[in-house]
Amino acid sequence: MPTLTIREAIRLGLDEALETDPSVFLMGEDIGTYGGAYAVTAGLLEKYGPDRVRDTPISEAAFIGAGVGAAAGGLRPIVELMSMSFALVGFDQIVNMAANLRYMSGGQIKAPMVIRAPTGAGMQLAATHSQSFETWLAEVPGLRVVAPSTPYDALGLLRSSIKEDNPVIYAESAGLYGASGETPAEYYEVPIGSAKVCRSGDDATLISYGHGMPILYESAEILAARGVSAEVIDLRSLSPIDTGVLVDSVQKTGRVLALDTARRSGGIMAEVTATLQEQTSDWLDGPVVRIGAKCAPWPYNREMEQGSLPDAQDVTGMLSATYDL
Amino acid sequence: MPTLTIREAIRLGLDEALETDPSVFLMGEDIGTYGGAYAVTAGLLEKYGPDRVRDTPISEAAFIGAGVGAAAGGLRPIVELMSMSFALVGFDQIVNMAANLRYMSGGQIKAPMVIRAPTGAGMQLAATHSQSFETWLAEVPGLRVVAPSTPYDALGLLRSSIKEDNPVIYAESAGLYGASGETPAEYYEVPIGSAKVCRSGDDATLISYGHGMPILYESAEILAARGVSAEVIDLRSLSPIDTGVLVDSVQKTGRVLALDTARRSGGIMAEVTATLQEQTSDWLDGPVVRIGAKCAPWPYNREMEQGSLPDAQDVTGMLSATYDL
Amino acid sequence: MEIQRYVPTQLRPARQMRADLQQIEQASSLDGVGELRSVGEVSLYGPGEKAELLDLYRQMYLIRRFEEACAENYSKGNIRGFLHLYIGQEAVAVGVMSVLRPGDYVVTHYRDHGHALARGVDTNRAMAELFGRKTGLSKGKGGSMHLFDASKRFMGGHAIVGGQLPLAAGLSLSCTYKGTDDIAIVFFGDGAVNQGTFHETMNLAAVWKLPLLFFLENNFYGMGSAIGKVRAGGTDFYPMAESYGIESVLVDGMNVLEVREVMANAVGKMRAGGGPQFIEAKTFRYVGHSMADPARYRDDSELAEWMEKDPLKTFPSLLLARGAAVESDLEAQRESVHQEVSAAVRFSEGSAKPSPHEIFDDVYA
Amino acid sequence: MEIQRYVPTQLRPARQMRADLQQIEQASSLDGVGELRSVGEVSLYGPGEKAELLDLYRQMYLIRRFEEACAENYSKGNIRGFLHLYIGQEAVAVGVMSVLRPGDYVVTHYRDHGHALARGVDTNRAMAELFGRKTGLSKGKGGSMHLFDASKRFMGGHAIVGGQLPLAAGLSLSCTYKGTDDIAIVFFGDGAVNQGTFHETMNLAAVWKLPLLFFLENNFYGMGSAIGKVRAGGTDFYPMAESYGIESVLVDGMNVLEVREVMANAVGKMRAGGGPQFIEAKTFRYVGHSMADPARYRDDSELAEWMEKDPLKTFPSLLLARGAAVESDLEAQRESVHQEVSAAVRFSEGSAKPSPHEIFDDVYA
Ligand SMILES: Cc1ncc(C[n+]2csc(CCOP(=O)(O)OP(=O)(O)O)c2C)c(N)n1
Ligand SMILES: Cc1ncc(C[n+]2csc(CCOP(=O)(O)OP(=O)(O)O)c2C)c(N)n1
Ligand SMILES: [Mg+2]
Ligand SMILES: [Mg+2]
Repeated sequence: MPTLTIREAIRLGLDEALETDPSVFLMGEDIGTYGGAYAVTAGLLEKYGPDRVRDTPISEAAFIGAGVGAAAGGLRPIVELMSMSFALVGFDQIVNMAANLRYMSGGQIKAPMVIRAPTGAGMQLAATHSQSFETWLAEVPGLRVVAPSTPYDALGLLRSSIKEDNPVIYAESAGLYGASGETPAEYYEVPIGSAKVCRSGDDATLISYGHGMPILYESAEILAARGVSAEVIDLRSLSPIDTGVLVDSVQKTGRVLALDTARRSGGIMAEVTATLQEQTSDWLDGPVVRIGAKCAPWPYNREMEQGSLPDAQDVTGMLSATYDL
Repeated sequence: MPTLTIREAIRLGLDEALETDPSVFLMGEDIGTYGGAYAVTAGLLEKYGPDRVRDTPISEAAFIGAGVGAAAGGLRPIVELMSMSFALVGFDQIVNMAANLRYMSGGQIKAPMVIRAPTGAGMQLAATHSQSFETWLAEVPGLRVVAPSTPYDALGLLRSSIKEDNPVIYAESAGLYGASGETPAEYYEVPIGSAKVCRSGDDATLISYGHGMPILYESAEILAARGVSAEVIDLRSLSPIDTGVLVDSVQKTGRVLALDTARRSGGIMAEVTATLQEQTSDWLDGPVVRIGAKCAPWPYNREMEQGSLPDAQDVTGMLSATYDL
Repeated sequence: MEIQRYVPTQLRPARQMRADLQQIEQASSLDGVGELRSVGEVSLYGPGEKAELLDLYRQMYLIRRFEEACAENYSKGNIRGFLHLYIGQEAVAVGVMSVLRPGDYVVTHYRDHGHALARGVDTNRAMAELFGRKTGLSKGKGGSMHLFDASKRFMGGHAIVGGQLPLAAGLSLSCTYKGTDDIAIVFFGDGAVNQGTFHETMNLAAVWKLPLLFFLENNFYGMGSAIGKVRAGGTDFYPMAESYGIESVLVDGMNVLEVREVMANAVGKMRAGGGPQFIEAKTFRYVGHSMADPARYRDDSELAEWMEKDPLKTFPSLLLARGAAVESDLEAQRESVHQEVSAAVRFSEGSAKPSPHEIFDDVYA
Repeated sequence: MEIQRYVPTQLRPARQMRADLQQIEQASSLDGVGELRSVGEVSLYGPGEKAELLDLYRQMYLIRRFEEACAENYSKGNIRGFLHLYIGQEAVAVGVMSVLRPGDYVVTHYRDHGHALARGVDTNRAMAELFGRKTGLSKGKGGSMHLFDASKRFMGGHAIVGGQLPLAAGLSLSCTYKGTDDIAIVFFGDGAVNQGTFHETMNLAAVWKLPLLFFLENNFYGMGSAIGKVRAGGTDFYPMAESYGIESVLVDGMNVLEVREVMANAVGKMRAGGGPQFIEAKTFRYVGHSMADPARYRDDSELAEWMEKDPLKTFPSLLLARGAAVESDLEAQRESVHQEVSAAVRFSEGSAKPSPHEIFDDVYA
């Protein structure tokens, strides 16, 4: 199996869609001539030309909304935002337009579009550039939200997202673009709404997504060394959440920890926690453990930023404290 | 004690602040000549003139940001949004500017401003006009968020909000403007961050805020008739949440239900649920019960809208189902 | 602040564009539009055109009567939420739509009944939507502010001021992307010009040469705010389009034939690949912003002045004066409209309400 | 798409505004600015002005050298995150700030080192911020994109394109609200013009007659996008200010004296209550958008053309030619700058890093 980075897997998915589906086109700031802020779209302008790989002005509201309109007009736009943090200037177009259009029209209109954006902290970009708004968008009915943590899922989820008839937020962990892994040469898809058990275990369930996954793998190793067998689950999809897989696991292990690399309070892991305590309370040995980043804006300084992010010590420490593991 | 509506209590608080603090001024769409979309500011332009009661263009991003700037320049602006739903077009200015300014400047700048906005569903305004984004804003470090449900709290919280040195989101339940209640003639404040036990009881804790409170009162009556004594708590402040009061109550009752009139998934009650299951799991007789609106965009049709909103039957039903009450 | 009043002589007379227009008509395909004539030449109608002119009257009258029925049913509690009436502005919607083809996309804001009806949306289903019924255009989910009829390419009805502009840009992009000469038109008000999306969309449309027609209905007020109070640079907006390299024109929004002519010109250029166009119509809403607004912020005399130009008076007078219709023609139209609107109300009253379990339908495709 | 190149003759020569300027100078209080002279008249300096001119040179040189040190320390890993250099644009910041008073507010975007230094922010603390140290202006929390010094009314350093414009409007409002004749100035790039906040803030400032100076640094590229590709209506932006009723002017951003003169004119009008002004400076960044950008999207020849106008070459030549300085004067400035920058690097290296528990400081007042 070929080994790809996440960046390459996404590029492959885009390339393939442009190649096979004439209704697919890309839009975004500097995705063409410049090749993309994170070089995801490098080479695609040369291959498909400026009608299908469209450099936009720095007008997120306008081009996100234009994406919705193009989708409503029968196309399948893929919109890149330079950062999930910049979604805010176009939030109305995502939340009020993309998400609500179908409902307000009584189901007459569909808007099959994908909004891709790098997300998360860890690169010292400070308060305005390190946020993870996919967790807010995951709460919005009408949207789908996915977030791959491996090249395999990146490609598989991108294929499903492009085929999906609803607007999809495709959140790319900025720190994981260079992560590599095997990716089958044969065509496959990863369905939206399916979590993945990445490592099975009996003693505790560890849940995260995106940039949180490497932390869970490291934690599972540490726990294994202590004789604790952890089941590691990648949500992959934040909307819908694959509650079934989570509940099954917790019913087996009786212990669960949900980790977010975005701030701890609110967000997707509050939802996961609230859901699990409700659906698995009879199986749980203690409260659901929720871990996340410190609740402050993101600082620039490296030590503070790293100090704000959760790590494997936090995971294993909290598990021992709560479940005596 | 004089009886006021919430609308009047807010107007009184604004009037008082304009009267006593020259650095206070109001900005917003149609708050002057028109008197405000919900008539909250009626009469204030006539009294204080156009420099202090400023009608703005329909440019939420610009005038929210201008509010932050004016606050950073030493004033105390109070910005009205016609609807919390319109916060979205200015979300970047709230989340990235108002909230982060102090942190990014290493504490050099403060931005004492209040953003007031009617919020919530129930008036048949459909998908784009019925949302409750205060629950998102409550997650943002750097902001304070309050939401009164009585005239007493409306005035007391408004006073605290105007005095507060941090940006405050002041969420006004659109359905409660006409609700009336006693308001002391003597000066008082309601501190930000303090929940209120509105009715004490021993068998179950019911938590909500804003428009959810009337539903809880009705539920408590129904429960009382059944011999179940419910403690009813109004969060009043969504950021910070007064966790202490909630935990104390749950430790006493062992049963808890958190109700939101915004959609059930995500939001502030996911956070409350996640926190309570963590901090009170040893006292709880079952999972925290979480109730909210149906997870769909808000429909226009009255029956559907009412069907989407939670009611006292949902509360009492869920309590019986979970705790056998 | 002094508010500049609209002075009719500021208009660039539509007739000056005649030469232009004829060229364009030859170059492009204005299907079903027929040869356009300006007001002064109405008497030169041919047999088909007489019916067309009468139809313009019928449509304007339909909108007026439909909305009067809306107001009535709002008072009765059959219609709720926010209801924004278009009364006074009918000549705009009717003039505009008479030029469009079925393949064109129409996008507008919450003051949308007039646009919907002029676009040919079913009267029954439009009214039923306002009543919140299952038979409504949006199955009762959208209400007055969110009328949609995808089969007519009528793409809403949008309630966030300025929010509809980017959507329309995307629709217009889909037209050129697919190689058609269809266009998109987006309506917005003088207040919406102050939203950032207006500016961003103007630039995007110009840079990408999108076939997007920006149609500003300048009715001098955004809710209770007179233009001069919230907008720098005077009460004329169309000159600012030039700073985006977008051709723009001002038209008398009370004159359905002028609107039609100016539209035909603009649309012709767009179909020929000329990129976006901007039209500003001066018009006036006779009633408050919404049913909650008694419109105390403006003078009765201002309203009275505008009502003298009421298209439902001036246009039929013109038709009579020029011999394009006789009184009984007009009366027949009115009669048929009354029946249509009454039928729509009855249809709506008689339609089932959606059942609560339908809340979850139409969230996802 | 053809990209229009900047042609110096398009400039409205600053000198044409001399008469204007003198009137204004009498009417308002340009504290500490002294009598302004245009390039051709530099030889007429008085004794105090010679020092002032030398100081302009020193400041431009300080910015250049400071940023070279930044680049160096970025390679060493002492500075991280996004680092945007101002090299090439120094004449703008220095010319602008020389006209401002301590009470004026300065707001800018992420390419902020030049503005900060020209505003007189402490070099040590600016560099320490880039190093993420506790002694940094923002205690290491802000980094390169978020320099702040409230004591100098230098209000950031903002990293969301266009986001700083409304903030500056509010600051300028606070000036008039308090009855002072202080002003606010906001810097932004050609790319930022495409954000809705630009448009909204222009209108707001004009409607409210705010003392807000919109200063556009048009360096022809927004990241990798040449203006012509993302902006309709040509490469000149200043004419569009007219559609908001805002007076605007174009200036050669490579000429510190012209910038200074144009600024003094605009600021004078603003202090006299004239409302907002708009200045567009044509300039060029010599390096990539950020350290990650090799700037492959533009020609070396384009860069070479601009470097011929490098203010760090042309301005000292002028001073020498006009007898305003001798070579040793310049050398002394350079020497002192080298020491200042080395000291700033040493200061930063020697400064403590913030401790992790400080994460929670400064979230709330
Ligand atoms: C972003 C946003 N802000 C405010 C509103 C509330 N609002 C609805 S319509 C309106 C006035 C719009 O005026 P204009 O664009 O002139 O259109 P008109 O109503 O005159 O047709 C306002 C302020 C809104 N719907 N969306
Ligand atoms: C809302 C938003 N979108 C995109 C970006 C990413 N970005 C940062 S700088 C920049 C280019 C800005 O160009 P310009 O305004 O011309 O300023 P210059 O960098 O040339 O000084 C872009 C696209 C951002 N920071 N914020
Ligand atoms: Mg209007
Ligand atoms: Mg630039």
